[in-house]
This record gives sequence, structure tokens and C-alpha cells, in this order.
Amino acid sequence: MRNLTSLLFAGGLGFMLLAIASGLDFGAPPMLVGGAIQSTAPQETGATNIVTSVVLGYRGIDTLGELSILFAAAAAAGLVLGRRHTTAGTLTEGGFVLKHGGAMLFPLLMTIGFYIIFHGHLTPGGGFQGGVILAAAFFLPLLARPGARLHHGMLSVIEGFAGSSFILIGLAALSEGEAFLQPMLVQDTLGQLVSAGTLPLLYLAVGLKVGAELAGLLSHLAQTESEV
Amino acid sequence: MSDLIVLPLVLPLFGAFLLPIVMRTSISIGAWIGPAILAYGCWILGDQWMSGTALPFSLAIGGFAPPMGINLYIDSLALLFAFAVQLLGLLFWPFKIDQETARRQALMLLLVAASTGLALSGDLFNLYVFYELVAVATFGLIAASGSSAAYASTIRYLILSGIGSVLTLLGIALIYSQTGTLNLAHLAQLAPEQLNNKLGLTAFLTILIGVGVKAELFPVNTWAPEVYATAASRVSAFLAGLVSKLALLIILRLLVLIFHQPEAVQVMLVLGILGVITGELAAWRAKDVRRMLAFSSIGQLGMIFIALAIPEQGGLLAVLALTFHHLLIKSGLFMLADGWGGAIEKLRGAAKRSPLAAAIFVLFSLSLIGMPPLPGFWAKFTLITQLAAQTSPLYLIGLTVFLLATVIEAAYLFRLAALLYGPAAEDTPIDTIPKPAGLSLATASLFGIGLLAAALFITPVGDLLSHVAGQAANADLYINTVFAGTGGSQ
Amino acid sequence: MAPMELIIELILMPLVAFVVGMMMVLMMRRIAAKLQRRIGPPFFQPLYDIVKLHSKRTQVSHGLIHDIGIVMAMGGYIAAETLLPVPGMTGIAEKGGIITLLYLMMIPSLGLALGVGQCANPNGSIGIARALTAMLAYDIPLVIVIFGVAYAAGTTNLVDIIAVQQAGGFETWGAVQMPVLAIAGLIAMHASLGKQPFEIYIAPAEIATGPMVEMSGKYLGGLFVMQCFQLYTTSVLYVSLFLGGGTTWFDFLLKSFLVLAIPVSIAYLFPRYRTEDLLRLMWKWPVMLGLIGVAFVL
Amino acid sequence: MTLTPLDELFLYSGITVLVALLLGRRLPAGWMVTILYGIQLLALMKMAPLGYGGEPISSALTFEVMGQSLSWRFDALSWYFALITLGSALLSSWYACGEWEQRFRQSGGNLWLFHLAMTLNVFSMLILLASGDLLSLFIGWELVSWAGFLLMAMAGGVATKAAMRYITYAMAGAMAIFGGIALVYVSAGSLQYEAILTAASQMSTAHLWMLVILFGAGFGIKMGLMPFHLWQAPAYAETPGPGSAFLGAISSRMGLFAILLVLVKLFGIVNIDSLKIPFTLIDARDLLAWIAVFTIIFPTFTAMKQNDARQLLAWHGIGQGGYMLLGLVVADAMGAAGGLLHVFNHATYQAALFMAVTAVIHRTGTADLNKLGGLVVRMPLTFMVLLVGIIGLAGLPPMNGFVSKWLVYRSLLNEGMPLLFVAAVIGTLGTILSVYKLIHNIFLGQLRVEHDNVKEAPWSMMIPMLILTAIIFITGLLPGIPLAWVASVQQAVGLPVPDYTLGGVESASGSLDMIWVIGVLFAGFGIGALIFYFAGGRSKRVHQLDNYAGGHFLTADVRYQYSDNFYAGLMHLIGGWYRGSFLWLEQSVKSLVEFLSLGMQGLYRRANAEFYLLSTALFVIAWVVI
Amino acid sequence: MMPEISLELILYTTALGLISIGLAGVVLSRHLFRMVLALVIAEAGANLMLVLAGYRWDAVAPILTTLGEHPPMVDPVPQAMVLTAIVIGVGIQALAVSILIRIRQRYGTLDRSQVAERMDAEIADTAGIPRDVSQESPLGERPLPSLPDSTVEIRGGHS
Repeated sequence: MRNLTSLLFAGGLGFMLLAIASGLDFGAPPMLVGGAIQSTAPQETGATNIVTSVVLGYRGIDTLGELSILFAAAAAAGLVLGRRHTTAGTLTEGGFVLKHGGAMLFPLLMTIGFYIIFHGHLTPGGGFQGGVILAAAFFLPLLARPGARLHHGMLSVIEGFAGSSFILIGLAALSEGEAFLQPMLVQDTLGQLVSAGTLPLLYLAVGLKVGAELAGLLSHLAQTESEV
Repeated sequence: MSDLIVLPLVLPLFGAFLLPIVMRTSISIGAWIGPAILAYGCWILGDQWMSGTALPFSLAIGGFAPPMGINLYIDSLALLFAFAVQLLGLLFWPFKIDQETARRQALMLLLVAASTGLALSGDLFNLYVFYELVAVATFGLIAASGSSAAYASTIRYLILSGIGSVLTLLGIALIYSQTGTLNLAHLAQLAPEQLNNKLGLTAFLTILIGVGVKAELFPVNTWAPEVYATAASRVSAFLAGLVSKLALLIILRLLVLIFHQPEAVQVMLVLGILGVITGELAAWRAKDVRRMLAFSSIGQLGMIFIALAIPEQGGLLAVLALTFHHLLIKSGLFMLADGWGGAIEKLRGAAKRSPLAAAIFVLFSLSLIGMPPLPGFWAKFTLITQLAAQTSPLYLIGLTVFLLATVIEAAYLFRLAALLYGPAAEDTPIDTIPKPAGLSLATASLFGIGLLAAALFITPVGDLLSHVAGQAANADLYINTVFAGTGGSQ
Repeated sequence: MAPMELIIELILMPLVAFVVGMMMVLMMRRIAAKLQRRIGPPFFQPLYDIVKLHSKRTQVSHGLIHDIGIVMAMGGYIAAETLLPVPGMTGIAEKGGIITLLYLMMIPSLGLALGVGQCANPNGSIGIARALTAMLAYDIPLVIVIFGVAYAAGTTNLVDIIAVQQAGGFETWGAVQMPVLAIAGLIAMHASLGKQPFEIYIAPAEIATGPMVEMSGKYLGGLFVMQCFQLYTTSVLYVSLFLGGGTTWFDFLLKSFLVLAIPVSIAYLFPRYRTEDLLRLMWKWPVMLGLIGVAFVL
Repeated sequence: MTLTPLDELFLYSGITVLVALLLGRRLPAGWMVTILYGIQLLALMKMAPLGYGGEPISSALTFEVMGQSLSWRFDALSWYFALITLGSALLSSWYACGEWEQRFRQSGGNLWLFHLAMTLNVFSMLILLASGDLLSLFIGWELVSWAGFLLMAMAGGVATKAAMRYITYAMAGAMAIFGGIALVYVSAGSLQYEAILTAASQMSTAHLWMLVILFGAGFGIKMGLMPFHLWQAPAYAETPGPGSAFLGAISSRMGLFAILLVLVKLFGIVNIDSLKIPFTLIDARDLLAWIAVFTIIFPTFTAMKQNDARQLLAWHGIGQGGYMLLGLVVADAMGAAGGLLHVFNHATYQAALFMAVTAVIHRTGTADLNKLGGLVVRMPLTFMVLLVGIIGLAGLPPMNGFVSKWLVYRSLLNEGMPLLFVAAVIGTLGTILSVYKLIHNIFLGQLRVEHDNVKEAPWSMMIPMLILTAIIFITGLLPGIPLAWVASVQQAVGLPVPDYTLGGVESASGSLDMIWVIGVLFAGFGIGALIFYFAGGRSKRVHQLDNYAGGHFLTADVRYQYSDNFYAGLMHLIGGWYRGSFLWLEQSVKSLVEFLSLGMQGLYRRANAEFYLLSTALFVIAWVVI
Repeated sequence: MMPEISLELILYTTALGLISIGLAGVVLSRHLFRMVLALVIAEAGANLMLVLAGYRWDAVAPILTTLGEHPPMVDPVPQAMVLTAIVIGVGIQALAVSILIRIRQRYGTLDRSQVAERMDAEIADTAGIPRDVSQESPLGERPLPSLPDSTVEIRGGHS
């Protein structure tokens, strides 16, 4: 009975929301803020990827919050799962292809990851996407060899420094008498690799942090067997 | 000077990121980072308050002018909340040193930072981000108590909160689709034309329900009893005392600035009334202290929602008075529950074991019930005069429920007080009666002193709150402040 | 009014009451004797009784309160008489009024109750409990009646009440103006005398004469005196309320004796009620009559 | 800032609280507190002109909180009640000093808490009495409630239970008042008395009804009016002896004070008179009068059934409150005077009665009416106090209770209210029955063996009792003394004033002169005594066992006392009427709350929170969309 | 009047449908992990809704490919927000999963009502209060006692 009610309720809710949403003017957004950003972003931040200028510039503090959420999730997961990991031999070793393929892919993934991070202000992609690829690079060997373990200490150092350098860059602007997280060193080289001032640096921090965070999280999840 | 206001928001994040690294090398140094940062945050905010910088002012993050970039809006209310966050963070600091110290303290710092962000931010989506950060940090801290029940309650809370987030996000998406902006001040300008319709109302309601999860809005507050019963007392105190109020703050800002529809407040009124009824009635039968406090907290938040539904500035004053009063009281009570957390029956004769704790409990109870001249009375007085002034019968129902709930509240609180002061059970030696831990008791005493001080200086406190409410209720001031002076860089 | 005159009145009124009261006791016994086909006692028998009781050798006291009780029983009535106007004498009736009189009439009961209580005899205590219950029974209709009369007269001053009745001769008598109230008052008065069928608190067979069980000699004598006063007070009060008081001593006494003769005659025809039956009876009929009467008055 | 006499009074009262708080653990604390009460009384005497029509005195103390100004002032009404409060506090505290204190301490009582609670009660009552606006009235009200709770709860055990019940009732009352205040505030725009006075005349009927019900219920709960009377007797009876004397004397009269102030003075009895109940002949004022009358009758007859002396007295305390309200509601010159005078009279005899009973407990260790008897030979003075007290309570001449009840009866008669009149008399008769049981079962009848060497109450307890006895008699003899104060109170609240003399009241339709009445009464007693003692032989004192026992010889181990089920015959008839309906009602409310609470907990316990969320979202959005 | 099935209708239906499905999934699932998965679905719906908010007909991604004049671009802000929202979602899911792992280890089950039941019992146990017995279903397994052999024969249970 309750199942049926729930189903009806959910459907009804969706239907009503649809009725509300159909009143929206689809495909012609007001673009109040978006439009303004589109026209000023290249000058203000020097990044051709306007999404990047939004992510790191206009809404930089969102990104900082987002990083913090990842960090918090990782820390919380760490708290929940604890530090004791059993690299139990119960899991079978990966096969030949997985093992060696993983080893071969590792440098490739690293390269792609960093490429995407460094070109985040120019092309689609950026710190998040690159970071995830980096995390995959580290996680792949783990799948192949369950016995292997990531160097958690290293990861946490990376993540700590990456996160704090993001803030430090922001604070640097503050110490220069500008607003927190204000882009600095904006060169007049739109479209070049070395452009957009501190944005690539921020993206690097983001990428490293995301990478380390996800890798840590994944390895936690993969390796936790039981608390004894 | 006013630029530095961003530090209480950023430094805890910074500290949180660095803490694991520092802890790795030296725990004794690391243990000082958090308190130092929070103390510094308190100092900055206090200094800001004292320095007499013209409030309110707006601070653009990254130097981008407000509708495009994100701005912090600092008025007296925001400053007060931010200060309370930092101070409570300090008071509820998880000092315990063990293997997980770094993570726990980092989470605490993140929670403080996010809460500060909630208090200060002037951008809808940014609020959402900080809200989520609060949520995640909270989950971590609840689960940190390590019991299976804590995990179970966390996951239940997490799922509920997750749905809430989805709804909030949906509401934000609707608002953005309609208006194309997220800045609260900008929205406030656009709202009369663009959001004064069903779509706007739907968006508000989805956000209300989403944010209501944290604000213990009935009926999405079912997590509260189990979470407060399983989490560490300090975490519960922070959640019940502060986080719920910050969620309320979001709703308050939305109401004042954007959504003026009568339906919006009516929904809150009805849900608030239901919250009061269910919370207080459930507390009547609660058999353990924590859940009693949890239910009582639900009831109190319900009262605040009722107050929030009063559309005038007087209502806002009532909201603030109730909010800060409940903040003091409930934090203090949860501190006492640290040690008194078990069954109520076990507390027979506890006053002999710890007279101070019992006295503080009685003090808090009296204020919660609203005995003059304690501050609780003035809060309730403000509320009922405002409620009675409304013409809609729904408000009178609210008034009645509120008054009846107070009676029930008095009954269950003083049943416990009578138990505390009654004779101990015959087979229990006095040493085995539970007693709040020293540190918690000291913290609770601080809250008690604060309460008494507020009672003593009720006139200036009242004036201050009216001033704050006046500022917070002024939507034009908000808009003008944000768009006139972006502060900071330029 | 000259103070000397007043003092003489105050002394005379109880004395007259005592003498008349003794005659009423005599009348009561004579009626009883007539009904039971006896000759009855001689004229001075009440006086003989009092003297006899006081001169007994065995005078058992159970303590000071026992004595005080008897003193209060007599004293209360003596005081009450001064509030009850008789032809030519008003005493201090104007300073007390009927409510005060009503309450003064309770003092003897209370005194008796105290004295009996001190005797430490459960029979006495039971008797007192019954007596008080009986008071609860008959006072309610009595109070209604008094309310009605006082309201009709517009005053609580007995002198004025009498004056109002005498103003227009027979037609303005309370009994004519308010017949229903008069009937209710008569029943209540009967009960207040404590005679059969309402003598529940004496009940010789059950509780060994109740209040009197430990009374001997002058204690019983005191009670005898009290009874004289009681008979007088009750009948005179009724006369004052309903029968226009007395313009002369003759018609005053005539009315009083006649009024008393009615309940006394009835008393010897009936058996005794149980306590709750008394309550039930009193709370039903006289109260109803009284209320109807008051409704007429209002 | 100069101290007005009122400020001085507050100051002394505050000092008393502090002394009790700081020095209360030392032995002479009781004496210090008592002396301080005396000083407070002197300070009150400095304001004595108030009792004779003087101008109100304001306190220099005012506050401005959240846009509300708070002020305190004394007028004749406050002064009159303050006089009673301080008088009973002084005597109760005096009574507590010395032997009672020692015994209390030995039996594990917390003397410090006792003194503290007493001083707090007095202090808060003074604050309440001095209230200069509705808000300060409410503040004082709450303070009095909680101070009373402290005093009631301190004995622990049963007392705490009773106090819990009290505080639940009191909170309900306070919240009713709180709601009423909010409504008044909205319609008058202010909580100052002047503003309310003007607003009250323009209020709509519905509004006024609401306010009368809210305030009436709120204040009535404190007074123990029906149907909110259940809490009072157990709570007062279980308070430590002198405390119950104090509470019984004055505490619940605070409700009357507030009714007088708010319903009579502010709203105006005339306005209340105009509130008709539809489809019946009665209006709000009649309703109040009938409530008062039922409050007289039911508790009085409940008292009759009690077997504990203190419970019995406490129940009577509720009943007597009905007379006061009745007089006030009739609201003519005599009725109001009677009601107000009864406050004073009741305080005196009720305090004396509680003290006498406490003295008995002090000596014998029990107040169970079935375990006492014959104590008059051991404690004659206490007996006398109790006797005077019960005569006052029953409202018989020559004690003061008679005067006030006489005034009430007279007013009912004048106004032509036969049913109320009869009901009031029923109450009086019930009281007589009940108090005779009290004095009989304690002092008369057979002395029990175990009480054979009981001594008279100690002088520290005796003197306050004797003082009270004297007051009861003197104000009975010369009712003009308190009537002067009462008259100025009536003037202050805007009621007509009776034409009083030193000995009573003058009136065209029948007056009262207690000097003559008492003079004649005592002359009668004197004559009676002359006859009794000089006519006839000397009586012989015999042992109490030398008694008629149907031919048997009595021995000490035979219980020859009639105490249980004292009014058997009466109970045969009315015993079935004790249904405990109000208890049943109270239980029903309680179990309803329990039941709802269970339901709510079920709602929260194994909750499918997501489902709640979903349905809420659905309903609220549906409400918007549709 | 039947509304025309347009692209926007399909898109909105998809987004809100995902949310509805997610909500229904959360409410209907008895397994905690499935509830988390349903949550993920709902989040996807909300994110889609957010992306739709910035869509513009005939517009390109907001990346400058040429200096100077550029074709109309879609609103970049929702895209940034979605990026943020997705990452937030990932974090929460990871945390949820790690908690689920622990619950599975401690309680041996992820059934929602059983977990709630166990949690309730544990809370009551820690606090030391007697527990109101569940109002929904009897606690634990209550196997029927096996019938004695004789009854089987009496009932003709042998063939």
C-alpha cells in the first residue's frame, strides 16, 4: 500500500514540477549574469575557457568549498574506515592483461591528466577532470595487484599542500591589497598556454588535490576489509 | 580592515588542509592550530564589531562586482552568527587526542568554516555549497563517535539530507532558469517581477524543504533524535545549537529578500506548529536525556519557524531572540548531557553528586520555559505579542499551540529536575550516579553565565537585537549595500 | 435609648425567655401526656427538674471543656434572646439582625459538641455527629426561608421585619403573604427542635441518648435550661418571621405556644427517622417549598 | 536616585533573601530572617497612609526592555495584601525558629532551603503586589509561582509529586495569562494600566470574553477555583509546617489580587456583566459567581472526608477562596468589603490552624485524624488556638470570619441571589461539620496511651499562635480596623465603599455591631457560667476511662474513640456523590497527553523519513500549484 | 489539448523524471545501498535541470576559439555550478559507501528496517532504558516448532 502511495506521490511530484517547469522559457535563458561574464571574462581573467574563469574566478570560492567537501568526505571516510587495512590475499591477483596493461597505462594516464589540468583555461577540461584521471592512474595498479598499497602519507601531504596552496594563492592577492582569490598576474596573452595569470596554478592545485583525494578515497574503499 | 573578514572563513579551511600534515610531524603543535585559528577568527570578528566599521557592508570575493562574482554580505546579523560560529567552535573543540585527532579536528575546522560561510555568503549557490560542506563535515563528526548506531543514524541522516540537497538544487535551478542570476541582492531586485509567481513559490518550497532538513523542520527532522542520541555531545550541541540556526538563516534571508508571498509563510507556519506539537509531545515521554533534548529542540525550532512566519520586523526580532536564546540553552544542555546522556531514571539524586550541573540544568530549564526575568521570557514575550497581533486565525492557533507546548515543556523538564533533586535510588551509591565531565560542565557553566549576563543586561541586549533585526529586515539596505560599495579591491 | 433602660431590657429578655421556655416545656409534656392518655406533670415540674438536677450529689466532670461546653450552650442562647425582639423590648436586635441571630443559635450546638467531645464517649460523639448532620439538614431550608422573608421585607433587622408585618394587620403577616415559605419554615423549625421523628441524635436505644450519655446532675440541668431557651427561641423566631410578632404580650405568647404546639403534637405521633432519611426529607420538601416561596417573593 | 518607601521595602526584602542565601546554614538564620521580616513590616508601616486612602507610592526602579517599560508602585490594594503577606511571613518564620527548626534539621530537612524559599516567596509576592503594569504583573506572577514551587517541593517524596502537579497547573495558568496579555497588548497597544482602562471600554464582546476566560482561568488556577482546584490541597499540605501556614494564609490569594486588579479594576465588573452567555440567562459575572460557589461547596465537602489534618485544612483553604471571589463578584459595597476582608481574616485563622496542627505534629509526630485524640488535657493552649481558628473558619461569632461572611451574605441578600446565598450557607454548614471533626479527632475524646506524656507546644511556637489568636478575636470584635483598609482598597479599585464603623457596618437594611454582639455573647457566657458554677454542687473530675461503656469496664488498651467515618449518616446519602469526576478529568487529560506523546514518538522512531519528505514536498507544492 | 512533444518537454521530463525516479527509489528501496544509488539518480536529475537552465538554442560551448567576434555561447555559469555539484555528489556518495561498508560489517545487513531496528536497540541499550517493543513486526526469527512425528501420521501425512 505504502509502496503504491509512494510511487503515486513521486509521480505526482514529478508531474507537478513538470507543470511548473514547462512555464520556463527553454533555450532562451535570461543570461543576466552569464552574458555579462561572457563579455568581460576574457579581459578580466585571461582565460579562453569561460567556464574556467567562472569556476576559478567568478565563483572561485565555490570551488574552494567544493574542494573542502571532497576533503571532508575523504577525512570522514578515513575516520569511518579507520587506518587498519588488511591487504588480505583473498582477492585474486589480476590477470596478465590487467597487470601489465595497468602498468603501461600509468604513464599515459599521468600525462593525459596533467595535460588536461594545464590546459584547463584554454580547452574543455581542467583540474577536476584531470584530477580524476590522475586518481585513475593511481588506482589502476591497485585493482591489478590487491596486495599493493598506496602511500597514504604521500597522498595526504600532496592533498594538504595542494589545498593550502589554493588558499595561499588567494591570500596572496589579499596581501597585495586586493580581494581574496582575485586573479593576479593577468598577462595579455589570451589563448596561450601561459596566460590567465594564476588560474592555471589554481587549477593545478585543484587537480592535484582532487587526484590525491580520490585516489585516497578509492584505495580506502578498496582495501578496507574489517576492523579487528 | 574589512577585507580581513574573509579570514575567519578561509583560515579554518587552510588549517584543515594542513592539519593532517602537521599532525604527522608533531601532534602537540598540531593540536594548537585549530584553537589558534578559531581564536584568531573570534578576534577578527569581534574587532570588526568593536571597530565600528559601518555595517552592513559587502565584500566581493575575487574582486568581481556582485551580480557576476560572489560577495559576502556582512551585516550585524551575519557578524553575530559568524562570531557565534567561531566561538562555539572553540568551545566545542574536540580536544581528545588519539589516532584520529587530525581528521576529527580537520572536520571540525571545516564545519566552522562552512558555517561561517553560511552566515556571510550572499550568493545562493555559494550558500548551497557551504550547506553541503556543513553536511559532509557533520556526517563525519557524527560517525566519528564510532558506534554502530552512530553509523546507522549517519547514513539515515545522509540519505535524507541528500534528498534535501537534490530538492534545494532543483529549487536553485528553477530560480536560475527564471532569473539568470544567483546573487541574493540581484534576486531581491528581480523578485517582484520574476519570482512572484507559482514558479518562484515552488522554488522556495523546494529550498525550504531541502534546507529544512538541517533546520529540523517538521517532518524532515526525524533524524534529530537518533543523531543526537548517538553523536558525541559536543557535536550534538553544535548541531542543535548552531547549525540548525544557520539553516534557518538561509530561509530568513530568502524570505526577507526574495519571497514575500503569503503562501510561503503559511507553509512555514503550519509546519512550525506541527513541529512544536510533535516535538514537545514526543519529549514528554522520552526516557533518555539526549532524546528528550532532541525532541525539545525540534519543538523549539518549530517555535522559531512560527516566529519566522510573522511577516513584519517584529517577527524577525522574535526569531532572533528565540534563536540566540535557544542557541545558548540547547548548547549548554547538550554539554550537560555529556555524562548525563543515559536514561533519565539513572539520574535520581544526581544533584547531590554534582550540584552545579543540576543548578545549571534548572537555570536552563527555567529560561527555556520562559520564566521572567530570564531572557527566555523576553523572547517568548516578543513572539506572542507578535502572534497575537496577526489577524489570520492560523496565527492564533500557533499562539495556542505555543502556550500549550510551554506547559508540556515545563512538565517534562521539571520532572527531570525533580528527579535530580530527589533522593537517589536505594541501591545506587552516590558515586555511581552519572556526572557531567569537568570540561563539559565548565562549558555549560559558561553558557549559564552568558544567560545570566543576558538576563542582567536585558535592556542593552534587547536594543541590540532590535537593531540587528531592523538591519536584517531591510531588503533595500541589502540591495543598496551590495550594489553600491563592493568594498575591497577597487 | 437610655443605657439604663437598655441594660434592664438585656437582663429582662433572657429572663422572660427562660420563664416562657419552662412553660413551653411543660406544655410539651402535657401534650405528650394527652396523646399518650396520661395525666402529665404538674405546673412547676420543669422548675423542679432543674433544681433537682443541680442539686444532685454525683456531678461527674470530664474536664474543663466539658464544663465550658455546658456554659457555652446556655450562654449562647442567653445572648441570642437579646437579639430577639418581644413586645416592648428590642434589646440589641437592631445591632445584629437575623443573620447574626441565626449564627448565634449555632453557638450552643457547638458548645454542646465540644463538651460532649471531651467526655470521650463514642456514643456522645456519634450523637454529635448526627446532631451536626441534622443541622446541615434543616438549616438549608431554614436559611432559604429566612432569605425569603428578609428579602421581602428588604431588611435583616428583625424589628423592621416585625414592623412591616404589623403595618397592615392580618393581611400583611408573613404567613399570609408567603404561605409556602411559612409551611417550609414550619417543617424546618420542627426539625431544628430535634423532636420525633427527627430525634436521631438522641436515639436512646441505639447510642444511649447520644450527647447526654455522660451528662449528670447539673450538666443535664444545663441542657434542660438550654432546651427551655431553644423552644422559646425557635417559636418566637417563627412568630416574628411569619405571624407578625406580638403587639401585646398576650397575643405574642398565644402565637408562640400555638406555633410550638404543632410540631410537638406531631412529634409524638411519629417514629424516628434515620440520619440520611432526615437529610433526604429536609433537602427535598422544605427546600423545594422554600425555593418556590422565594421565587414568589422575588 | 532617591529611595522611596517602596524601594526601601524592596531593599529590605532583597537583603532578607540574601541573608537567607548566604547565612542560611547557620543556626540563628531563622531569627535573623524573622527580624528582617519585622523590619520589612516596619517599612510597610511607613506606607501606612495607603491603607487610609493615601496617594500611591511609586518605586524609583523602572526598566525599559524591548520597547516595554516596567514600573512598580504601591497603592491601597497592594498595601493591604502586602500587610497580610508580611504579617503571615513574620509569624510563620517566628514560629519556625527554635524548636521546630531543630526538629526539622534533625529529621533531615534542609533548613537553608526552607528559609531561602520563604524569603523568595515573600520577595516575589511583594514584587507581584507592586506591579505597575501588566508585564511586571506577569513577571511577579511567575516569580511567585516558582518560589511557591520551591517551597512546596523541598520536602521531597510526596511533596515533590504534589509540587510537580502544582507547577503543571501553574504553568497552564501562567500561559493562559501570557496569552491574555498578548491579546491585551494588541488591542491596547501598551501594557500600562491606563491604556488598558481606556481600551477595555471599547473592546468587542468576543474579545472581552476571551480575555475574561484567559485571565480568569489563569488567575483562578492559582486560587484553586473549580475546576482547577485539585493541585492545591496536596501541595499545601505537604509543605513543611510553617511553610504551609504561610502558603495557606496568603499564597493562593495572589490569584485573588490579580483578579481584583485585572478583571475588576482594569476590565471593570460592569463590562464583564455585559457578557451574556447565549441561550442562557446568565452572564460572565454570574458564571464567575457560580464558579465561586462551587469552589465553596465541593472542596469543603471534600475536606470533610479527609483524614489528615493538614489536608483537611488545605481543602478548606480552597473553599474559603470561593467566598472571597463570591463577595468580589457581587461587587456591591458590602460584598466586595466582605470578600476583601475575608482575605485578611482567612489569612489569620488559616495560619493559626496550620500552626496548631503543626504543633500537634511536632509533639505527636502525626496529623492522622484517626491516630489522635484527647490532646486537650495535654495541650490546652494549642487547643484554644485551634478552637478560635475553627470558629473563625466556620464563620461563627465572635471571631473575625463571621464578619466577612456576614458581609457576603448580606450582599447576596441585598442583591436578591437566593441560590448563591443558599449555596454559600451550605458551604458554611459543611465547614462547621468538617472543623468539628478536626477538633474532635485531635483534641477531644480519648487520649491515646502513647500520647500520655505529650507536652504543650514550646513557647517559640506558642507565641506566634497566640498573637494570631488575639488578632482573630480582636478583628472579630473590632472589624472596623481592617475594614478601614478594605475601604481604601475598594476606593482604589473603583468599587463602592460600605458605611463602616469600628464595630461593624451601618446600613439602612440591617446593620452589624460586633461590639454589642460579642458583648452580649460574653455576658451570656458569664451568666451561664454563674448558673453552672454557683447553682448546684461541685462536680467531681473523673478519669476518662471512667465512662459509660454499656456495662463494661474500660482499660487503657481499649480504643474508645469515634473518629473514622465521622459523619456516617451523611455519607450514606452523599457518599455516592464523591465521584472523583475532576480527578477523572485530570487523569483523562494526562493520559491523552501520554497517548499523543506515544503517537508522536512512534512518528519519529522507526520513521520513513524519506516518505515524509516526499509527501510534504508533494502536498506543499500541490497546494501552490492548484 | 495535447501539448506538442517538443525537445524541451523531453528534456524537462527526463530531468524531473530522474528526480522522481530517484525519490521513489529512495522511498521504496529496502536496501540502504540501493537508496544511495537512487540518490545518485536523483542528483543526476537535479544536475541535468541545472544544465538545462543555461541552454541556449543554436549556441556553442563557452570557450573562445577566436578573438574578437564570437558566436552565441551557452550560459557558462550553470556549467560551472554543475561541475561543482557533481563533485559534491561524488564526495557524499563516497562517504555514504564507506559508512555502508562499516554498517554491513557491524550489523551484517543493509536492510533498512533491520538496520533501524538494530540502531534503535543499540541506542536504548547504551542509554540503559527499556525499549518499547517494535510496533511493526515481531523481532527476529520465530520458527514454528516442528510437529511431532505422530501428528504427521494422524493427518495422513505419509503417502
